[in-house]
Amino acid sequence: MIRVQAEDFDVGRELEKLSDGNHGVGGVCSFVGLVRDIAGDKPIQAMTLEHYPEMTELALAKIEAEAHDRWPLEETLIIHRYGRLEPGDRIVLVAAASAHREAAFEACHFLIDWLKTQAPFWKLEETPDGGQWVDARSSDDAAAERWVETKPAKSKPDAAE
Amino acid sequence: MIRVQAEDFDVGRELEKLSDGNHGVGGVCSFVGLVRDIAGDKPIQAMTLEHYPEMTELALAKIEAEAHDRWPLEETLIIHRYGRLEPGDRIVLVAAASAHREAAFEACHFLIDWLKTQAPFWKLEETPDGGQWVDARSSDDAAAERWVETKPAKSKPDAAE
Amino acid sequence: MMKILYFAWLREKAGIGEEDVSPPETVTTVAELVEWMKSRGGGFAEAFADEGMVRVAVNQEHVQTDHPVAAGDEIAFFPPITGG
Amino acid sequence: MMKILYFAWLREKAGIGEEDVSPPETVTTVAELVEWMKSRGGGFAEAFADEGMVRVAVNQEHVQTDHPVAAGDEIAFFPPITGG
Repeated sequence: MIRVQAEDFDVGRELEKLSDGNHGVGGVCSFVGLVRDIAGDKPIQAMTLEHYPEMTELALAKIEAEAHDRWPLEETLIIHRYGRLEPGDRIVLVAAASAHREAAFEACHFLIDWLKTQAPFWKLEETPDGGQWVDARSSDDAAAERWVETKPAKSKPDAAE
Repeated sequence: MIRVQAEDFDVGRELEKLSDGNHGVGGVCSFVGLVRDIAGDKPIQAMTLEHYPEMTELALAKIEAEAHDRWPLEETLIIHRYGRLEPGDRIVLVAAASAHREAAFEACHFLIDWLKTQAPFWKLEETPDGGQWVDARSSDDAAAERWVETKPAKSKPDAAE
Repeated sequence: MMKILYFAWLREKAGIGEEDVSPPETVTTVAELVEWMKSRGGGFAEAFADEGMVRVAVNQEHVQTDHPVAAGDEIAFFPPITGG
Repeated sequence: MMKILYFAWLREKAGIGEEDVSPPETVTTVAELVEWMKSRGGGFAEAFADEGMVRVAVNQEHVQTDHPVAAGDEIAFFPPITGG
Protein backbone atom coordinates (compact mmCIF):
# COMPACT_ATOMS: atom_id res chain seq x y z
CA MET A 1 0.00 0.00 0.00
CA ILE A 2 1.30 3.41 -0.96
CA ARG A 3 0.06 6.86 -0.06
CA VAL A 4 1.55 10.26 -0.80
CA GLN A 5 -0.28 12.99 1.03
CA ALA A 6 -0.02 16.35 2.76
CA GLU A 7 -2.06 15.19 5.77
CA ASP A 8 -0.75 13.46 8.86
CA PHE A 9 -1.52 9.76 9.40
CA ASP A 10 -2.53 7.59 12.35
CA VAL A 11 0.34 5.15 12.90
CA GLY A 12 -1.63 2.73 15.07
CA ARG A 13 -4.52 2.49 12.66
CA GLU A 14 -2.22 2.08 9.65
CA LEU A 15 -0.20 -0.69 11.28
CA GLU A 16 -3.35 -2.45 12.41
CA LYS A 17 -4.52 -2.65 8.79
CA LEU A 18 -1.38 -4.59 7.84
CA SER A 19 -2.41 -7.64 9.85
CA ASP A 20 -6.14 -7.11 10.15
CA GLY A 21 -7.88 -10.42 9.44
CA ASN A 22 -4.61 -12.05 8.35
CA HIS A 23 -3.55 -14.50 11.05
CA GLY A 24 -0.53 -15.50 9.03
CA VAL A 25 1.20 -12.31 10.17
CA GLY A 26 3.59 -12.96 13.06
CA GLY A 27 5.37 -9.63 13.10
CA VAL A 28 5.08 -6.06 11.86
CA CYS A 29 8.19 -3.91 11.71
CA SER A 30 7.73 -0.20 11.13
CA PHE A 31 9.73 2.98 10.91
CA VAL A 32 8.38 6.49 11.44
CA GLY A 33 10.55 9.40 10.32
CA LEU A 34 10.05 12.69 12.14
CA VAL A 35 11.19 16.28 11.63
CA ARG A 36 13.98 17.14 14.05
CA ASP A 37 14.55 20.66 15.33
CA ILE A 38 18.20 20.60 14.37
CA ALA A 39 20.27 19.65 11.32
CA GLY A 40 23.99 19.34 11.92
CA ASP A 41 24.29 22.26 14.32
CA LYS A 42 21.63 24.58 12.85
CA PRO A 43 18.21 24.99 14.46
CA ILE A 44 15.31 24.21 12.10
CA GLN A 45 11.99 26.03 12.35
CA ALA A 46 10.27 23.95 9.69
CA MET A 47 10.90 22.06 6.50
CA THR A 48 9.05 21.88 3.22
CA LEU A 49 8.99 18.65 1.28
CA GLU A 50 8.73 19.06 -2.47
CA HIS A 51 8.13 16.06 -4.70
CA TYR A 52 7.53 15.05 -8.30
CA PRO A 53 3.97 13.77 -8.13
CA GLU A 54 3.84 11.95 -11.48
CA MET A 55 6.94 9.98 -10.52
CA THR A 56 6.58 9.53 -6.77
CA GLU A 57 3.94 6.82 -6.73
CA LEU A 58 5.66 4.91 -9.53
CA ALA A 59 8.96 5.00 -7.66
CA LEU A 60 7.36 3.91 -4.39
CA ALA A 61 5.47 1.10 -6.14
CA LYS A 62 8.74 -0.18 -7.58
CA ILE A 63 10.39 -0.12 -4.16
CA GLU A 64 7.46 -1.97 -2.63
CA ALA A 65 7.42 -4.57 -5.44
CA GLU A 66 11.15 -5.12 -4.98
CA ALA A 67 10.63 -5.80 -1.25
CA HIS A 68 7.93 -8.38 -2.03
CA ASP A 69 10.28 -10.05 -4.53
CA ARG A 70 13.02 -10.34 -1.95
CA TRP A 71 11.22 -11.36 1.24
CA PRO A 72 8.18 -13.48 2.12
CA LEU A 73 5.88 -10.59 3.08
CA GLU A 74 2.18 -10.53 3.81
CA GLU A 75 1.82 -6.78 3.38
CA THR A 76 3.84 -3.58 3.12
CA LEU A 77 3.04 0.07 3.59
CA ILE A 78 4.66 3.32 2.56
CA ILE A 79 3.11 6.67 3.50
CA HIS A 80 5.08 9.80 2.66
CA ARG A 81 3.98 13.34 3.32
CA TYR A 82 4.80 16.49 1.36
CA GLY A 83 4.38 20.18 2.09
CA ARG A 84 5.40 22.20 5.13
CA LEU A 85 6.19 20.27 8.31
CA GLU A 86 7.39 21.40 11.71
CA PRO A 87 9.69 19.74 14.26
CA GLY A 88 7.99 16.71 15.77
CA ASP A 89 5.78 16.18 12.70
CA ARG A 90 5.73 12.78 11.05
CA ILE A 91 7.26 12.68 7.54
CA VAL A 92 7.14 9.06 6.54
CA LEU A 93 5.89 5.65 7.70
CA VAL A 94 7.18 2.41 6.22
CA ALA A 95 6.16 -1.00 7.49
CA ALA A 96 6.42 -4.66 6.58
CA ALA A 97 4.26 -7.52 7.88
CA SER A 98 5.51 -11.08 7.62
CA ALA A 99 5.11 -14.48 9.21
CA HIS A 100 8.67 -14.07 10.51
CA ARG A 101 10.47 -11.24 12.19
CA GLU A 102 13.72 -11.30 10.22
CA ALA A 103 11.84 -10.75 6.97
CA ALA A 104 9.77 -7.95 8.54
CA PHE A 105 12.89 -6.18 9.87
CA GLU A 106 14.94 -6.54 6.72
CA ALA A 107 12.13 -5.52 4.37
CA CYS A 108 11.24 -2.48 6.51
CA HIS A 109 14.86 -1.39 6.63
CA PHE A 110 15.16 -1.90 2.89
CA LEU A 111 12.00 0.17 2.23
CA ILE A 112 13.29 3.23 4.06
CA ASP A 113 16.85 2.94 2.75
CA TRP A 114 15.74 2.67 -0.86
CA LEU A 115 13.06 5.30 -0.48
CA LYS A 116 15.75 7.73 0.70
CA THR A 117 17.65 7.42 -2.57
CA GLN A 118 14.94 6.42 -5.07
CA ALA A 119 11.76 8.38 -4.30
CA PRO A 120 11.76 11.93 -5.72
CA PHE A 121 11.45 14.08 -2.60
CA TRP A 122 13.52 17.10 -1.66
CA LYS A 123 13.70 18.90 1.66
CA LEU A 124 13.96 22.65 2.10
CA GLU A 125 14.84 23.53 5.68
CA GLU A 126 13.86 26.86 7.25
CA THR A 127 16.79 28.05 9.31
CA PRO A 128 17.60 31.43 10.89
CA ASP A 129 19.71 32.06 7.73
CA GLY A 130 16.74 31.39 5.43
CA GLY A 131 15.67 28.40 3.38
CA GLN A 132 18.34 25.79 2.66
CA TRP A 133 17.98 22.74 0.45
CA VAL A 134 19.20 19.65 2.27
CA ASP A 135 22.26 18.04 0.71
CA ALA A 136 22.02 14.38 -0.16
CA ARG A 137 24.01 12.28 2.27
CA SER A 138 26.67 9.82 1.26
CA SER A 139 25.55 7.75 4.27
CA ASP A 140 22.14 7.33 2.59
CA ASP A 141 23.80 6.12 -0.59
CA ALA A 142 25.86 3.68 1.44
CA ALA A 143 22.75 2.47 3.30
CA ALA A 144 20.93 1.86 0.01
CA GLU A 145 23.99 0.28 -1.57
CA ARG A 146 24.02 -2.36 1.12
CA TRP A 147 20.80 -3.88 -0.26
CA VAL A 148 22.13 -4.30 -3.78
CA GLU A 149 23.54 -7.73 -2.95
CA THR A 150 21.22 -8.76 -0.14
CA LYS A 151 19.44 -12.09 -0.36
CA PRO A 152 16.01 -12.80 1.23
CA ALA A 153 15.78 -14.00 4.82
CA LYS A 154 15.06 -17.67 5.45
CA SER A 155 11.70 -18.81 6.81
CA LYS A 156 11.27 -20.22 10.29
CA PRO A 157 8.57 -22.12 12.24
CA ASP A 158 6.56 -21.11 15.40
CA ALA A 159 3.16 -19.47 15.81
CA ALA A 160 4.46 -16.10 17.02
CA GLU A 161 6.48 -15.20 13.97
CA MET B 1 9.90 2.17 29.45
CA ILE B 2 8.83 -1.35 30.37
CA ARG B 3 5.41 -2.81 30.90
CA VAL B 4 4.34 -6.41 31.50
CA GLN B 5 0.59 -6.78 31.36
CA ALA B 6 -2.33 -9.01 30.44
CA GLU B 7 -4.15 -6.20 28.63
CA ASP B 8 -3.74 -5.21 25.00
CA PHE B 9 -1.98 -1.94 24.14
CA ASP B 10 -2.54 0.89 21.67
CA VAL B 11 0.48 0.85 19.33
CA GLY B 12 -0.09 4.33 17.93
CA ARG B 13 -0.41 5.95 21.33
CA GLU B 14 2.61 4.09 22.72
CA LEU B 15 4.83 5.07 19.79
CA GLU B 16 3.66 8.66 19.98
CA LYS B 17 4.87 8.86 23.58
CA LEU B 18 8.41 7.96 22.51
CA SER B 19 8.89 11.23 20.65
CA ASP B 20 6.27 13.41 22.29
CA GLY B 21 7.80 16.79 23.06
CA ASN B 22 11.28 15.55 22.09
CA HIS B 23 12.23 17.17 18.80
CA GLY B 24 15.58 15.45 18.86
CA VAL B 25 13.91 12.25 17.71
CA GLY B 26 14.32 11.72 13.97
CA GLY B 27 13.10 8.13 13.75
CA VAL B 28 11.15 5.53 15.68
CA CYS B 29 11.58 1.88 14.74
CA SER B 30 9.13 -0.60 16.23
CA PHE B 31 8.26 -4.26 16.09
CA VAL B 32 4.89 -5.76 17.00
CA GLY B 33 4.72 -9.53 17.52
CA LEU B 34 1.37 -11.18 16.86
CA VAL B 35 -0.12 -14.62 17.49
CA ARG B 36 -0.27 -16.61 14.26
CA ASP B 37 -2.90 -19.26 13.63
CA ILE B 38 -0.33 -21.84 12.66
CA ALA B 39 2.95 -23.17 14.08
CA GLY B 40 5.00 -25.30 11.75
CA ASP B 41 2.08 -27.13 10.12
CA LYS B 42 -0.26 -27.31 13.14
CA PRO B 43 -3.26 -24.97 13.48
CA ILE B 44 -3.26 -22.98 16.71
CA GLN B 45 -6.49 -22.02 18.49
CA ALA B 46 -4.82 -19.93 21.16
CA MET B 47 -1.67 -19.62 23.20
CA THR B 48 -1.03 -18.93 26.83
CA LEU B 49 2.01 -16.95 27.87
CA GLU B 50 3.40 -17.83 31.27
CA HIS B 51 6.12 -15.73 32.85
CA TYR B 52 8.20 -15.33 35.99
CA PRO B 53 6.91 -12.01 37.29
CA GLU B 54 9.66 -11.30 39.85
CA MET B 55 12.29 -11.75 37.15
CA THR B 56 10.58 -10.44 34.01
CA GLU B 57 10.84 -6.74 34.68
CA LEU B 58 14.44 -7.08 35.89
CA ALA B 59 15.36 -8.97 32.73
CA LEU B 60 13.62 -6.46 30.47
CA ALA B 61 15.23 -3.52 32.30
CA LYS B 62 18.67 -5.08 31.70
CA ILE B 63 17.92 -5.54 28.01
CA GLU B 64 16.75 -1.95 27.73
CA ALA B 65 19.80 -0.62 29.62
CA GLU B 66 22.08 -2.61 27.32
CA ALA B 67 20.44 -1.02 24.26
CA HIS B 68 21.00 2.46 25.69
CA ASP B 69 24.64 1.58 26.35
CA ARG B 70 25.17 0.49 22.78
CA TRP B 71 23.29 3.07 20.72
CA PRO B 72 22.55 6.80 20.98
CA LEU B 73 18.85 6.47 21.85
CA GLU B 74 16.35 9.04 23.03
CA GLU B 75 13.85 6.50 24.34
CA THR B 76 12.99 2.81 24.23
CA LEU B 77 9.87 0.82 24.97
CA ILE B 78 9.12 -2.82 25.73
CA ILE B 79 5.56 -3.99 26.35
CA HIS B 80 5.02 -7.72 26.75
CA ARG B 81 1.71 -9.41 27.45
CA TYR B 82 1.02 -12.61 29.36
CA GLY B 83 -2.04 -14.83 29.69
CA ARG B 84 -4.25 -16.35 27.03
CA LEU B 85 -4.04 -14.85 23.54
CA GLU B 86 -5.74 -15.77 20.28
CA PRO B 87 -4.55 -15.59 16.67
CA GLY B 88 -4.22 -11.96 15.58
CA ASP B 89 -3.65 -10.75 19.15
CA ARG B 90 -0.63 -8.60 19.89
CA ILE B 91 1.99 -10.25 22.13
CA VAL B 92 4.82 -7.76 22.30
CA LEU B 93 5.81 -4.27 21.23
CA VAL B 94 9.41 -3.10 21.21
CA ALA B 95 10.49 0.29 19.93
CA ALA B 96 13.53 2.55 19.83
CA ALA B 97 13.57 6.30 19.18
CA SER B 98 16.78 7.97 18.07
CA ALA B 99 18.04 11.00 16.22
CA HIS B 100 19.18 8.62 13.48
CA ARG B 101 17.52 5.72 11.75
CA GLU B 102 20.35 3.21 11.85
CA ALA B 103 20.48 3.40 15.64
CA ALA B 104 16.68 3.08 15.87
CA PHE B 105 16.64 0.01 13.62
CA GLU B 106 19.56 -1.75 15.23
CA ALA B 107 18.41 -1.10 18.78
CA CYS B 108 14.86 -2.24 18.03
CA HIS B 109 16.15 -5.41 16.39
CA PHE B 110 18.44 -6.01 19.35
CA LEU B 111 15.58 -5.51 21.84
CA ILE B 112 13.38 -8.19 20.29
CA ASP B 113 16.24 -10.62 19.63
CA TRP B 114 17.51 -10.42 23.20
CA LEU B 115 14.07 -10.45 24.70
CA LYS B 116 13.41 -13.73 22.89
CA THR B 117 16.27 -15.44 24.70
CA GLN B 118 16.60 -13.43 27.93
CA ALA B 119 13.12 -12.56 29.20
CA PRO B 120 11.43 -15.39 31.15
CA PHE B 121 8.33 -16.09 29.07
CA TRP B 122 7.05 -19.47 27.89
CA LYS B 123 4.37 -20.20 25.33
CA LEU B 124 1.81 -22.97 25.60
CA GLU B 125 0.00 -23.48 22.30
CA GLU B 126 -3.52 -24.90 22.13
CA THR B 127 -3.63 -27.29 19.19
CA PRO B 128 -6.17 -29.95 18.13
CA ASP B 129 -3.85 -32.43 19.95
CA GLY B 130 -4.02 -30.45 23.21
CA GLY B 131 -1.66 -27.99 24.86
CA GLN B 132 1.95 -28.04 23.67
CA TRP B 133 4.82 -26.06 25.11
CA VAL B 134 6.69 -24.29 22.33
CA ASP B 135 10.27 -25.48 21.87
CA ALA B 136 13.00 -22.87 21.97
CA ARG B 137 14.34 -22.22 18.50
CA SER B 138 17.99 -22.41 17.58
CA SER B 139 17.29 -19.57 15.13
CA ASP B 140 16.42 -17.34 18.10
CA ASP B 141 19.71 -18.21 19.78
CA ALA B 142 21.52 -17.41 16.55
CA ALA B 143 19.66 -14.11 16.23
CA ALA B 144 20.60 -13.13 19.79
CA GLU B 145 24.18 -14.36 19.33
CA ARG B 146 24.66 -11.94 16.49
CA TRP B 147 24.49 -9.00 18.90
CA VAL B 148 27.21 -10.28 21.19
CA GLU B 149 29.92 -8.58 19.12
CA THR B 150 27.95 -5.72 17.58
CA LYS B 151 29.23 -2.19 17.98
CA PRO B 152 26.96 0.90 18.12
CA ALA B 153 25.96 2.65 14.89
CA LYS B 154 27.67 5.91 14.00
CA SER B 155 25.83 9.24 14.26
CA LYS B 156 24.86 11.23 11.19
CA PRO B 157 23.63 14.77 10.45
CA ASP B 158 20.31 16.07 8.91
CA ALA B 159 17.07 17.23 10.51
CA ALA B 160 14.99 14.18 9.55
CA GLU B 161 16.96 11.56 11.39
CA MET C 1 15.56 -22.91 53.46
CA MET C 2 15.43 -22.07 49.78
CA LYS C 3 12.44 -20.97 47.74
CA ILE C 4 12.09 -23.04 44.56
CA LEU C 5 9.98 -21.98 41.57
CA TYR C 6 9.08 -24.10 38.53
CA PHE C 7 7.80 -22.79 35.21
CA ALA C 8 6.19 -24.14 32.04
CA TRP C 9 6.62 -27.91 31.55
CA LEU C 10 9.01 -28.18 34.49
CA ARG C 11 6.13 -27.00 36.68
CA GLU C 12 3.80 -29.53 35.09
CA LYS C 13 6.26 -32.41 35.51
CA ALA C 14 7.23 -31.44 39.05
CA GLY C 15 3.52 -31.16 39.81
CA ILE C 16 4.11 -27.98 41.81
CA GLY C 17 4.78 -24.32 41.02
CA GLU C 18 6.52 -23.24 44.16
CA GLU C 19 7.91 -24.83 47.29
CA ASP C 20 10.31 -24.20 50.15
CA VAL C 21 13.04 -26.82 50.51
CA SER C 22 15.85 -27.42 52.96
CA PRO C 23 18.43 -29.60 51.20
CA PRO C 24 21.37 -31.05 53.13
CA GLU C 25 24.35 -28.75 53.74
CA THR C 26 26.36 -30.61 51.10
CA VAL C 27 24.21 -28.87 48.49
CA THR C 28 26.15 -25.67 47.70
CA THR C 29 25.75 -25.24 43.92
CA VAL C 30 22.96 -25.36 41.39
CA ALA C 31 24.32 -28.66 40.04
CA GLU C 32 24.23 -30.21 43.50
CA LEU C 33 20.73 -28.89 44.07
CA VAL C 34 19.58 -30.48 40.81
CA GLU C 35 21.09 -33.83 41.84
CA TRP C 36 19.29 -33.62 45.17
CA MET C 37 16.04 -32.68 43.38
CA LYS C 38 16.31 -35.75 41.16
CA SER C 39 16.91 -37.95 44.20
CA ARG C 40 13.48 -36.97 45.47
CA GLY C 41 12.08 -39.11 42.64
CA GLY C 42 8.62 -38.96 41.03
CA GLY C 43 7.81 -35.77 39.16
CA PHE C 44 11.06 -34.16 40.25
CA ALA C 45 13.15 -36.95 38.72
CA GLU C 46 11.10 -36.55 35.55
CA ALA C 47 11.36 -32.75 35.46
CA PHE C 48 15.16 -32.88 35.70
CA ALA C 49 15.64 -36.01 33.54
CA ASP C 50 16.98 -34.00 30.59
CA GLU C 51 19.26 -31.47 32.28
CA GLY C 52 20.20 -29.95 28.94
CA MET C 53 16.66 -28.57 28.77
CA VAL C 54 16.71 -26.98 32.23
CA ARG C 55 17.61 -23.32 32.76
CA VAL C 56 18.18 -21.79 36.17
CA ALA C 57 17.88 -18.36 37.74
CA VAL C 58 19.16 -17.62 41.23
CA ASN C 59 17.58 -14.54 42.76
CA GLN C 60 16.10 -13.58 39.36
CA GLU C 61 19.42 -13.79 37.50
CA HIS C 62 20.25 -16.37 34.84
CA VAL C 63 23.15 -18.50 36.13
CA GLN C 64 25.20 -21.55 35.18
CA THR C 65 25.04 -24.79 37.12
CA ASP C 66 28.27 -24.04 39.01
CA HIS C 67 26.62 -21.01 40.61
CA PRO C 68 26.42 -21.20 44.43
CA VAL C 69 23.10 -21.61 46.22
CA ALA C 70 22.43 -20.85 49.88
CA ALA C 71 19.61 -20.57 52.36
CA GLY C 72 17.40 -17.59 51.58
CA ASP C 73 17.91 -17.82 47.79
CA GLU C 74 15.05 -17.87 45.32
CA ILE C 75 15.89 -20.51 42.73
CA ALA C 76 13.80 -20.88 39.57
CA PHE C 77 13.90 -23.81 37.15
CA PHE C 78 12.47 -23.47 33.66
CA PRO C 79 12.86 -24.60 30.05
CA PRO C 80 14.57 -22.43 27.42
CA ILE C 81 12.69 -19.17 26.96
CA THR C 82 10.08 -18.85 24.20
CA GLY C 83 8.64 -15.35 24.65
CA GLY C 84 8.42 -12.43 22.28
CA MET D 1 8.40 19.18 -28.27
CA MET D 2 9.54 17.90 -24.88
CA LYS D 3 8.08 18.68 -21.49
CA ILE D 4 10.77 19.75 -19.04
CA LEU D 5 10.31 19.78 -15.25
CA TYR D 6 12.65 21.26 -12.65
CA PHE D 7 12.64 20.50 -8.93
CA ALA D 8 14.16 21.90 -5.72
CA TRP D 9 17.13 24.22 -6.28
CA LEU D 10 17.25 23.42 -9.98
CA ARG D 11 13.77 24.92 -10.22
CA GLU D 12 14.91 27.98 -8.27
CA LYS D 13 18.02 28.49 -10.39
CA ALA D 14 16.21 27.89 -13.68
CA GLY D 15 13.53 30.33 -12.48
CA ILE D 16 10.82 28.04 -13.82
CA GLY D 17 9.14 24.80 -12.73
CA GLU D 18 7.92 23.50 -16.05
CA GLU D 19 8.27 24.37 -19.70
CA ASP D 20 7.83 22.92 -23.17
CA VAL D 21 10.97 23.05 -25.32
CA SER D 22 11.80 22.14 -28.89
CA PRO D 23 15.55 21.62 -29.07
CA PRO D 24 17.28 21.11 -32.44
CA GLU D 25 17.17 17.63 -33.92
CA THR D 26 20.82 17.08 -33.04
CA VAL D 27 19.68 16.72 -29.40
CA THR D 28 19.04 12.96 -29.03
CA THR D 29 20.34 12.13 -25.53
CA VAL D 30 20.03 13.55 -22.03
CA ALA D 31 23.65 14.74 -22.20
CA GLU D 32 22.98 16.63 -25.42
CA LEU D 33 19.83 18.10 -23.95
CA VAL D 34 21.78 19.36 -20.94
CA GLU D 35 24.38 20.97 -23.23
CA TRP D 36 21.62 22.70 -25.14
CA MET D 37 19.99 23.81 -21.86
CA LYS D 38 23.27 25.39 -20.74
CA SER D 39 23.61 27.19 -24.06
CA ARG D 40 20.38 29.02 -23.29
CA GLY D 41 22.35 30.93 -20.63
CA GLY D 42 21.04 32.77 -17.56
CA GLY D 43 19.36 30.63 -14.92
CA PHE D 44 19.65 27.53 -17.09
CA ALA D 45 23.42 27.83 -17.34
CA GLU D 46 23.52 28.28 -13.57
CA ALA D 47 21.18 25.33 -12.88
CA PHE D 48 23.33 22.97 -14.93
CA ALA D 49 26.72 24.44 -13.97
CA ASP D 50 27.59 21.51 -11.70
CA GLU D 51 26.38 18.54 -13.71
CA GLY D 52 27.52 16.13 -10.99
CA MET D 53 24.65 17.45 -8.88
CA VAL D 54 21.95 16.99 -11.53
CA ARG D 55 19.79 13.85 -11.67
CA VAL D 56 17.45 13.09 -14.55
CA ALA D 57 14.25 11.14 -15.06
CA VAL D 58 12.82 10.49 -18.51
CA ASN D 59 9.14 9.63 -18.43
CA GLN D 60 9.29 9.20 -14.62
CA GLU D 61 12.21 6.77 -14.67
CA HIS D 62 15.69 7.54 -13.33
CA VAL D 63 18.13 7.43 -16.24
CA GLN D 64 21.78 8.05 -17.04
CA THR D 65 22.92 10.89 -19.29
CA ASP D 66 23.34 8.60 -22.31
CA HIS D 67 19.61 7.83 -22.26
CA PRO D 68 17.78 8.91 -25.45
CA VAL D 69 15.30 11.77 -25.46
CA ALA D 70 12.67 12.44 -28.10
CA ALA D 71 9.67 14.59 -28.82
CA GLY D 72 6.81 13.75 -26.47
CA ASP D 73 9.07 12.80 -23.54
CA GLU D 74 8.67 14.23 -20.06
CA ILE D 75 12.14 15.03 -18.79
CA ALA D 76 12.70 16.03 -15.16
CA PHE D 77 15.88 17.57 -13.73
CA PHE D 78 16.49 17.57 -10.00
CA PRO D 79 19.21 17.39 -7.34
CA PRO D 80 20.01 14.16 -5.48
CA ILE D 81 17.00 12.96 -3.54
CA THR D 82 16.60 13.90 0.13
CA GLY D 83 13.25 12.42 1.18
CA GLY D 84 12.34 9.98 3.88
